[in-house]
Parts: sequence; C-alpha cells; structure tokens
Amino acid sequence: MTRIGVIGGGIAGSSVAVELADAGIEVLLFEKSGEIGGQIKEFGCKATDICTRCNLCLVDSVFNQVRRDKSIKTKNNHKVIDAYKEDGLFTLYCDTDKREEIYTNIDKIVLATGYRRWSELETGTPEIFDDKRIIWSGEFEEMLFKREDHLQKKDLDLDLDFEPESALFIQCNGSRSPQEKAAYCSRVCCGYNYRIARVLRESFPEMELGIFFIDIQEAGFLTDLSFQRLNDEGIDYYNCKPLRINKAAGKIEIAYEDQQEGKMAIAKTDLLVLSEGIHPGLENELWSKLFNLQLTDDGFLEEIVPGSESDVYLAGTISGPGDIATTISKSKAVANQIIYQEKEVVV
Amino acid sequence: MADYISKLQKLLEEGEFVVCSEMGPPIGADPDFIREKADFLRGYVDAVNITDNQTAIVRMSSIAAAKIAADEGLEMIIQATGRDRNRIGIQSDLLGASALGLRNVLCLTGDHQCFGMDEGAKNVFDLDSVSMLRAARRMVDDGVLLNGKDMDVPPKLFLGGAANPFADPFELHMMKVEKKIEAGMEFIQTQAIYNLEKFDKWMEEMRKRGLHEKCYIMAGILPTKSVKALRMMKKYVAGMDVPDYTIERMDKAEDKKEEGVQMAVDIIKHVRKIEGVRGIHLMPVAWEEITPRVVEEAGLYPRPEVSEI
Amino acid sequence: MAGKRKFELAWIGDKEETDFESIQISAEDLVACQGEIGDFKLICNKENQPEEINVANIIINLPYQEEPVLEKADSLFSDDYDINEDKPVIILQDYPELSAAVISQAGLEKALEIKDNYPDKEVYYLYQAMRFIEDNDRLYERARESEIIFLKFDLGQLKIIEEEIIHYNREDIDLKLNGNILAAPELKPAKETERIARIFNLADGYKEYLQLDNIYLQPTLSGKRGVYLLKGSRGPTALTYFEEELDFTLNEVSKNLAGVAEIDKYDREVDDQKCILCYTCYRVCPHGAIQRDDELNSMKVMDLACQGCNLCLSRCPTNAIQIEDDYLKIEGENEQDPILIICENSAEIAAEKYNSMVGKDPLESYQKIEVPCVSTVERGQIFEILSKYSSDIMILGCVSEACKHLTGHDRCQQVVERIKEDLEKLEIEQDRVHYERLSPRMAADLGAFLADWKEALKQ
Amino acid sequence: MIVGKLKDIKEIKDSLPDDIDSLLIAGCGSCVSVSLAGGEREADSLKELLNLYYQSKGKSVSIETETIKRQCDDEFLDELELPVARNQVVLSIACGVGVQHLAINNPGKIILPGLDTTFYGRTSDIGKWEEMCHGCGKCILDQFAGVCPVARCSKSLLNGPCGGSQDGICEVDDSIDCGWQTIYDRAEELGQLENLLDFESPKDWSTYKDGGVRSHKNPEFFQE
Repeated sequence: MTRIGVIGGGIAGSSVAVELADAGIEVLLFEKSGEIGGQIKEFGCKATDICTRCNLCLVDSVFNQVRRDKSIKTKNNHKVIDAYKEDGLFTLYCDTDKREEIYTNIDKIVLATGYRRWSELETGTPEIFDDKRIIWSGEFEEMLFKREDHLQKKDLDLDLDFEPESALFIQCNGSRSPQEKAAYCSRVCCGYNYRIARVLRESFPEMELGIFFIDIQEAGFLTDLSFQRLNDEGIDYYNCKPLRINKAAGKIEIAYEDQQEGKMAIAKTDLLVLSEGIHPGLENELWSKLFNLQLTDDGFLEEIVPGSESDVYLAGTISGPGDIATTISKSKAVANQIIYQEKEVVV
Repeated sequence: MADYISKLQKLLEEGEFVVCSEMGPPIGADPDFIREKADFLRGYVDAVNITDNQTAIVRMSSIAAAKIAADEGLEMIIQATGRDRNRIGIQSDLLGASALGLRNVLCLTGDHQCFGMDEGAKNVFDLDSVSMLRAARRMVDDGVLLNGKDMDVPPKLFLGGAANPFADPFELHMMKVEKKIEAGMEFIQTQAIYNLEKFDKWMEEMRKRGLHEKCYIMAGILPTKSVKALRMMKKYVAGMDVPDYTIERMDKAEDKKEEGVQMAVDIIKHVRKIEGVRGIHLMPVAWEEITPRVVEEAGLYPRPEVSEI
Repeated sequence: MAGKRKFELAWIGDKEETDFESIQISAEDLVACQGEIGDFKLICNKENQPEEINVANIIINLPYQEEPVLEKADSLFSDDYDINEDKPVIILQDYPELSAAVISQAGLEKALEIKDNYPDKEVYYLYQAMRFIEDNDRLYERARESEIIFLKFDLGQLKIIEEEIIHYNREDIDLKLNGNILAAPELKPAKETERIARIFNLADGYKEYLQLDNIYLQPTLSGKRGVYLLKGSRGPTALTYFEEELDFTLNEVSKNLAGVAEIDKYDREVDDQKCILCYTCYRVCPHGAIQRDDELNSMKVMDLACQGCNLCLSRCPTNAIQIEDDYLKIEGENEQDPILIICENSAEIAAEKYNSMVGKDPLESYQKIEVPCVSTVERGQIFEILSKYSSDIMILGCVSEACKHLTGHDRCQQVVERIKEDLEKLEIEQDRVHYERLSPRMAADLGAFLADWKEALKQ
Repeated sequence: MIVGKLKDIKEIKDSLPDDIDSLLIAGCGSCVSVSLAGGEREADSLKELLNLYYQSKGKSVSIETETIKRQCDDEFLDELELPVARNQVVLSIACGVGVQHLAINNPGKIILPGLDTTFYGRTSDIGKWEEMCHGCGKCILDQFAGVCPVARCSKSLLNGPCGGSQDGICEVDDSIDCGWQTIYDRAEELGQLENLLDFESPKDWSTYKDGGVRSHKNPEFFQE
C-alpha cells in the first residue's frame, strides 16, 4: 500500500490529498498550524451581482473532503523539521506541540508549503502602515469574508471609521522590485484588485476608483482583463509604478510619472489599497537541503531531478506565484502524475 | 399622335421632369379635407398619390379620395395594396378606378397590419405587388381578368410600383425590380432618399441593366423639419436609410424647417442630374403644406400645362 | 468487439507531442461523437463513409483564427513579411484591443529579429501595454538597447489614416508613420467551433469559444468528462497559459488512463416504454452525459459521464428517468418551520463553515431539501410543497458562472419566475417562494441572512 | 411536429365550471410532450397548481392526471375511458386535434382545452420552436430552394421580399428572420438564383383552409 506524505495543508496540499484519496491512495497530510486551510481560509467571495471568478467557490469543498475522507490522515500541529530517505522510503521528523513525532515508510513526498504575503515580511516601508487610510488587500479579503450584507442586498460595510469617496489600488506591490528581491510578477494582484474594485463599484456607484499597474496581466484563465474593460466599468488606470506616497492631510497623494503626458503628476485618494506580492515561504531553504531541490534566484523551489525519479513533488506556490485556479490545477496535475505512476506499478 | 392613358404618362413620355406629391386621406368622411389640400397643391405638382390605408391605418378609400381631388382638377395616382383585398377586390377596384377616370395606379404589397392599430386583422396578401402588376397589365393590354374571363371594355391604367434602393441584399431587391418591370410596371416611385451614394449606386445598376429605359423612375423625397423625425425614421421605418451626416446636419441647423427645405432641395438638385431619373415624388409626412415651397426653391415651378388627352 | 484498436487519446485539430498512443483527427472530418470517457466513439467522414474510431480521451485543440487588423499589414506571426528599403518597420500590438500577453513576447522577438537582420533599419514598436510574462522583460531590455523605438499609446491616441500610415498623437509627440506594418492579428475562435460544439453537445461558450465561462471548468475542462479544450477552442486567454494548460490536460489524461470511476453513486435509468426520444434530457444535460440507446430506442444516461445534477430527471416531459435516491426528501422535525432548498455546492458548505466558526448551525429549525443543483427545482414540486405546508420556501442556489453544473442558476431562476407568475395570476401565495444565490464563502452572510429572514417571517 | 404551449393558468381556471367537484387532466404523450407543454410532467404540475388554488379558496376538488400516448387515435383513448367517466370535467392538454377527438368519443362530457396549439415547427433550441409549415396542402418547396415562402415570410409573398426586409430581418419583428433572405441565401448556395426570377402566379389556396374543411383519404384503403 502506497503512502504519500503531503506537507502543507493549504489549498495546494489539500487538493493533492483529495485527488490522491479519490484514487484510493493513502495520504498523510502534515499541517504545521492547528487546522488545515492555509492562507486562503479567510479570503472573501468577490461576487457582485455576478461571479467575478475569484475562484474561492472551489476551495471549501476540498477542505471539507480532507476532513471527511478516511484515507487522508491529517496531522495538524505537525511541523516537519527533518527527513531522510532509505531503501526508497522517506522518514519524516515532526515537531508537534508536545514532542517530536516520527513517520516512516512514506513512498513519496509532496511539498506544498506555499508562500508568504509581502505584508508578513519585515522589509517594505513600515512607516506608511500606521495610517488608517492605507490598507492591505489582505485586510480587504477579511472584510469581504466577514461581510453580512450581500445576501440582504445591502451596501458593503467597509469596516473603516471613515467613508471614502475614492479608492486607489496599487499593484505589483512587493513584486517587480529588485530592491525587494522580487523581480517577478506575483500573478494575482491584477485579478484580485480588479475584483475588489468591482465590489466597491457595486456598493458605491459614485466612488472614484483607480488602479496603478506596471503591466496589466490577464486575470486568470477566465478573465481577459483590458484597459477597455476597466474604462467601461469606470475604473481609472495608471499604467506606471507610483514613485512616492504622501500622507497629506485630507487625501493621500500618490506621485507618479504620467507617461502619456511625459511629466510628473499626482493622484489623490481617500483610501489606498496595497496589493500583496507573493514571496517565497520560509521553509524553502530547508526543503532545498533536505530533498535536494534547486532554490531559484527568487527563492522559490525547482526540481533538479523529476519527481518520478526523486519521489519528491512540488505543488502550489512553493514553486512560484499563482492564483487559486492555477494552484489547484497545478496541484491536480501533480496528484495525477503520482496516480498514473502508482497504477502503472499495479499493472 | 400617341394615344395616352393619363396626363402623367403624357408628361413623362414628352420628357418632362415630373413632380409628384402625396396626400393622406382623412380618418373620417369629410370631402372638404381633400379639397383643401388639393387647393394648395394645384399648379405645383403634376400628379398626386393618394395612399391606401398607409401603415395599415384605416382612412378614406384611396379611390374615393382620389375622385374628389380629381374633380378639383388634379391628376391623381391611386395606390392599391394587397394587404386588405384579395384578387377579386383588387381587380374590381381597378375597373372602378378606370371608370372614374383615375388612370394612374401604384401597385404595392402593403405594410403589414402590425404597424397599424388593427394587429388582429386577417391579412390577405393574396396578390403581392408583382402579381398585382401582372394582373393589371393583362387587364389593360389583353382585356382579360386573372381567371381568364374576357372583358367587354378593359380598363385603361398607367401602372407604377415602388422600389427601395436601400434594401439589402442589393442583388435580391434588384431582381425584384426587374421582375416588376417584366410584370408590367411602367413607372417607379422610390423609397425616400437621404443616402445619395447608395442611390447613385442603385441608379448605376439600373442603367447597367437597362432598366431606366424600361420604366420611368421618380426619386422619393421626404422633407422633414426635425432631428427627431429623422431619428425615428432611421430607427423605426423598415428599409429607410438615413445617414448620420444627415442627422448631424439637421442637428446643427438653427432653423430646422428651413434646413429641411434646403436638404430636400439639395437632394432634388442632385437626383435631377442623374441619367434615368425622370421625376421626383414628394412625400412630406404631416407637412404637406411645404410642397409648393420645395417645388419653387428647386426651380421646378411653374409646372407645364397639359392639354386634355 | 475484439481486436478493434483503441487509442488513448484523440487530438481534434493540432497534435502536440506526447507519449500517449494518440490519433489526430481534423475538425472537418469529424461527424459525430458517441460514448463517454474511456470509451468514446468518434465517427469520421472517410470519403463520405463513416469510419468509427475508439478513443479514451479527447483533446480539442483548434488553432485560433487570426483576423488581420489592417488589410495591408503583415501578421506578427508570419515569417514572410515585406521589408522596404526606404521605409521603417512598424510593429503594432494591442490594436484595436489589448493583445494576449504572449503576443508581447512574439512582438519583441520579431522586433529583435528584424533589428538583427537589418541593423540600420528604424523599427518602431507601438503598444498599449507591455505584458511581462516568462522572460520577455529581458527581451524588452535588449530591444531598448538595440534602439528599437517604443511608442506607447492609450485608447484613442492612435489612428490609422491609410492602410500604411499610422497617426500617433500623444501630448507633445505628433507622428505620422509610414512604413511596413507588422501587426498582431486579432484572435478569434476557431472556424469549426460551432460545429464541434454541436458534435460534442457542448453549450455555447464564452465569446463564441467552446469553454463556458465557469470556474469549475478551469483550466481546460469542457463540461463533458474526458473532453478537454486547448488554445483556440478554449478561450481568449488560453494562449497565455498554454504551457500549464497543456501540462494539466496531459496529466488528466494520464489519470484517466489509470482508471475512471463514477462521480455519482446513483444510477439513472430511462424507462424505454416512457421515453419519447424528445432529446430534452440530451439538450439540458450540462455534462453531455446522455445519448440515444439504439437497441432500446430510448435515451440513456452514461454513468461515467454523469456528474449527478439530476437536471435530466426534472426536465423529462414524460417522467421517464428514474433514480433510487430520494433527493427531493424534506428533512426536518417541525412541519411549521420554513423550508430551505439548498444546493450542496454552496449553501450547504457555507452553513457548515458558519457552524465551525460560530458553533451554531444556521440551518437549525428549518426544514430542508438538499439538492445536487437547484436546477432540479420544478414547478409541480414547489406547488405541492406550498399546498402541503404553510411555511415559506427559500431556494438557495449558486452565484452565476460558479455553478458546478454550469447552468443551474439560470434554469432555477426561470422556473422560479414562472412559478411566481402563475401564482400571481391566480392571486394566491405570491410571496411564499424566494430565490437567492450565494457562494460557499458567504458563511457569515448566510448566517445573518437566515437569522433575519426568520425574524421577518415571524412578523 | 405540432407545437403547443400551455394556456395561461388564469384562463384555465376561469374556464373550469364554478361547481366543479372532480377534474381529470389528460396529457398527451406525442407532439405536445416533445414541445414540453402537454406531457405527463406538465399534467402533474398543473394538477399541483390547481390543487393549491382550490385549497386556497376552501374548495374541495379532486384532481387526477392521466397521460396517454396519443389523444388523436381511438385505440389509445381506451386508457382514458374510466378516468373520464369518474370525473366531472376533463381538461385536455393535447393539441386542438386531441381535445376534439376526445370530445367526439365522449359526447356527454365537458372537455376543455388546456393548451394553445401554435404551429407546425421544428425545435431550434432547448425550449424553442420555429414555425416551418402552414399545411397549405400543396408543397412548393422545390421552387424556393427548400424554404417555404408561405410559412416563413410574414406576408407569404411568392415573388420576392417586401421593401421592409432589411439585413435579413423581417419588418414585423426583429426576432423574425426574413424568409426571403433565407430563400435567397440557400438559392445562391445551390446556384438556383435564376429560379427566383420566375414569375409566381397567385397560389391556389383551395388546398388550404380556404378550400373548406379538409379531409384526406389514402387510396390504398378506399375505393372511389
């Protein structure tokens, strides 16, 4: 009987576990926190009168199945700290609340320990965060998760102690920035902030909305985001990176280079929402040593030998940024690879 | 000396650039309504159409109204549609018209009853415009009814039909014009023209096919006095082509009525130069009193005298 | 049928490199598709005679139609383009609409290729947005270094005067560019899309592509199990994500080859005495799981393809389809309680989440009917409930485009509207039927909503 | 196929007698089942709705349903004999043919129609049907590239489109395709455009309703 060890109980690890379990494969799912769900646990639905394809609908049934499926053994509060492979089988050492636990006879390992949000990093520009007019998009997610007004067709309760008449979003925050050691695109901000802007537009038709982009990306498999689309929906766009944020009294001022007019300009707003770049997880370095994986320049992980030979697989944002749908589809692909190999062995 | 059926036919055959106009009979039985209108048209136009329950709205019958106006000294063109009468009614009416001295008839299929106030009416469409023209032609030329029965005294009628230069597909509608001519149509009154480029193209095709020599073409002119009217026509009248620049021109004008007259005059001057256009057909909807002015401004006044035929 | 060869995979349209035993079939030759995942029968036209090909999986991979944006311009994708001695080369991207992200890459590569071959040539690069994916930021840097002139335009700043002259007007720059234009073509769904959709019984997709705009189909699913969509068959963004979509799809095929299990545990039997072959079930099935059984001369539900929404059962005009599961059963202790009809994919999950967060079941003291999809709600059922019970009925379905069974929200809405219309005409019970949509994430929202509703009912 | 649509429920309710105590809703399992209007499912939901209505009025009316294969053939009616006998009123949701056939076979019974028979059509989409034929009694499809000008032109014109045909759309309603555009397109495809120049004499409508009530005998079964 094959045993697969999946490390990380977020959406990536859970998706892998569910797929494997469906195929009748036993899974040990190690989650370092007290419950599965990961970062996505308290993100909020961004449907307006229609679905905006934020993909959160897809995740809870996965977590529920993890909880119910007998062939998935979930180990909460298990932080994997060491591993070795002998005779083709892995042994994992876990740090639990009480003591160290050892799990043996694991055929394959799937690493799915995810990413860190930029807001969790200690870098950045901390002085701007003491201003209540500036929030992370993650805080917006929580606001949406807690909202109790949508079904009753009431306006969104913003949970701020002021009523903004304008909101600006800044993309590529913590990404595309050599200073932050993140020259890559986080692949989620365009889609997510566009969706949040639409939620605001629905509740507050008069609100001035704008988005700063470095480059506008397609917002996932289903949304062909374009300037025309933003224009049609009454969302201003600034195709540049802001240079300076000035916490002036009244409105916040954002200085930027107006590339169309070739000069400096200032955008003003009541509320500033900063997107959160996806940064490599803290454990990546450990995994690279334990499982012989390549740490990329950006700090994500890459396989050196294919999983089919090393028996170590990577699922989700551990190997690079991606949105929910991408993470799920890539995780399924990993699970499917394993299933295919297992069945071949049986044949 | 040629034997003419009607004054209109005579004018056309003599090469005169003809001016026709149009009159809607009353929703009611007042003969003076017709007479008053006849009064201000007299001398300014060569012939006047009387519509036949246009847009499927019940009005005084075309033949009766035409007779009243003819008695006031006007040359009349009756209209006959296939919507309300079957082959029996239409043939009977054509005989009656001829007997009353009403010698010009415009054969039309007719607007669907859904455009009027009697959507529930049963439509007939037993004869369409082509078969009506053919039937009338046989009555006039051969003295024979549709059922083959001979007549002692056949009717004398000058037969016309409509054409829409703006309808798509071009080719299909061109085929229909050809068919109408083949069936016996002698003159055409076109749909109102605003889009001159398209009209030019249509005339070019008519000439290419030699159709301009087989029938007299009268260009439809519809003077308007408001942007709203133009927009309504563009939106709601099937087969109308009102280009945006026309609407823009009206929109910009300060004196809308004056601009309406000028636009009509400009179009008349344009079509007058086109080979094969043998006259105009003025149809100012709900603005019939403007007809004399348009005729004058277009340099088409006075109209020639026609001796009795 | 012994000895008949079965392919692991069929490519309709373009074929990609794989290890599978596969066959390529052109869209034009395909006539019909029967069967289900693991055992499809593709009927092809072989000199006007049918040829049957057995395959386990199908990938529809038709190329995009490339529609030129300017008559005289060459395509950015073409290797056969004009270079005029005297005139500059103009690369045009994002006209009239923003091009797919991969086109930035193709455009940069093309610009560099021209600059490499003709170092003295002036090359202009007109674009709305450079979309950086993969390594094209490096290409962009190289292009800048090789003195390609980048001109960025916003909506309305670019006019094509004649086919070869572009008027570029941005604040202080006013340029009339006359040169050889290489333009990114507009990408449109493959030509055969409509016919292929009919053959596979797939609903009309987003922007006339084959894939519906539904989150459950990401990235390359078609609604019909075992049939996958790529590139010009899939959707407007499929080019950008092609590598990962292909990878996902091939891994799905692998898994399917390792074994396919039924998704729903119940069988749906069609009574061949009642079936009148009206094809209603076939037409409404969002998963293409129904076909005609020639032997019985009735329709049948294919068990592997069926995803258990029960829409066929609720729409069959002769009630010919039966299931052992009593999925319309009302659960509850008190007959006075209001009745909830809830979708297992949204409200049920949200309620469970609410319970785990707050420690209180928001569905408590309601009577409830759990359905696989609210599209199964039917008029007769609702009228019956209204006459047997005195309480109100709340139907809780899914947000549009987030229905696991693809069409549930609209179908339920139409049924509810008709129910309300009928009740209104009879002037009875108008206000007792309610319909709302939610996502499984609206846990807090659902809790508050149900509490308020119950309060409102009391008054 | 004959296409039908269920009557407005208010109209049905008003047509039922005030003193009604028992009602049979008779469905038909052929054409009108296919057009999702008169089959078993529709009969059942109609029953539930009327039940609800009478209940709300405090009336006790027993309602039952019975759907047979076809209401237009004697032999199938046998299954309806007892249900018809034990109910005061019958509401048939067959087409107009079925309703009348049922009435012919049950002289002493009130047989009411529950359905409006609309036209002969084809299914063009889920739940959508389009008129294709008027049953004029003399098919002329061969002359019009296989598209019927009688049924698919709002004026049944035989000699070409009227002036209201624009961009392939009928002047009567935006949702109606111009039948003549369709004829033209198909004729062009078939290289038969020439045919359209042929003059069409007024059609002989005597084979249509205008010729009086029609019947038809298959000569194999009848001798003159």
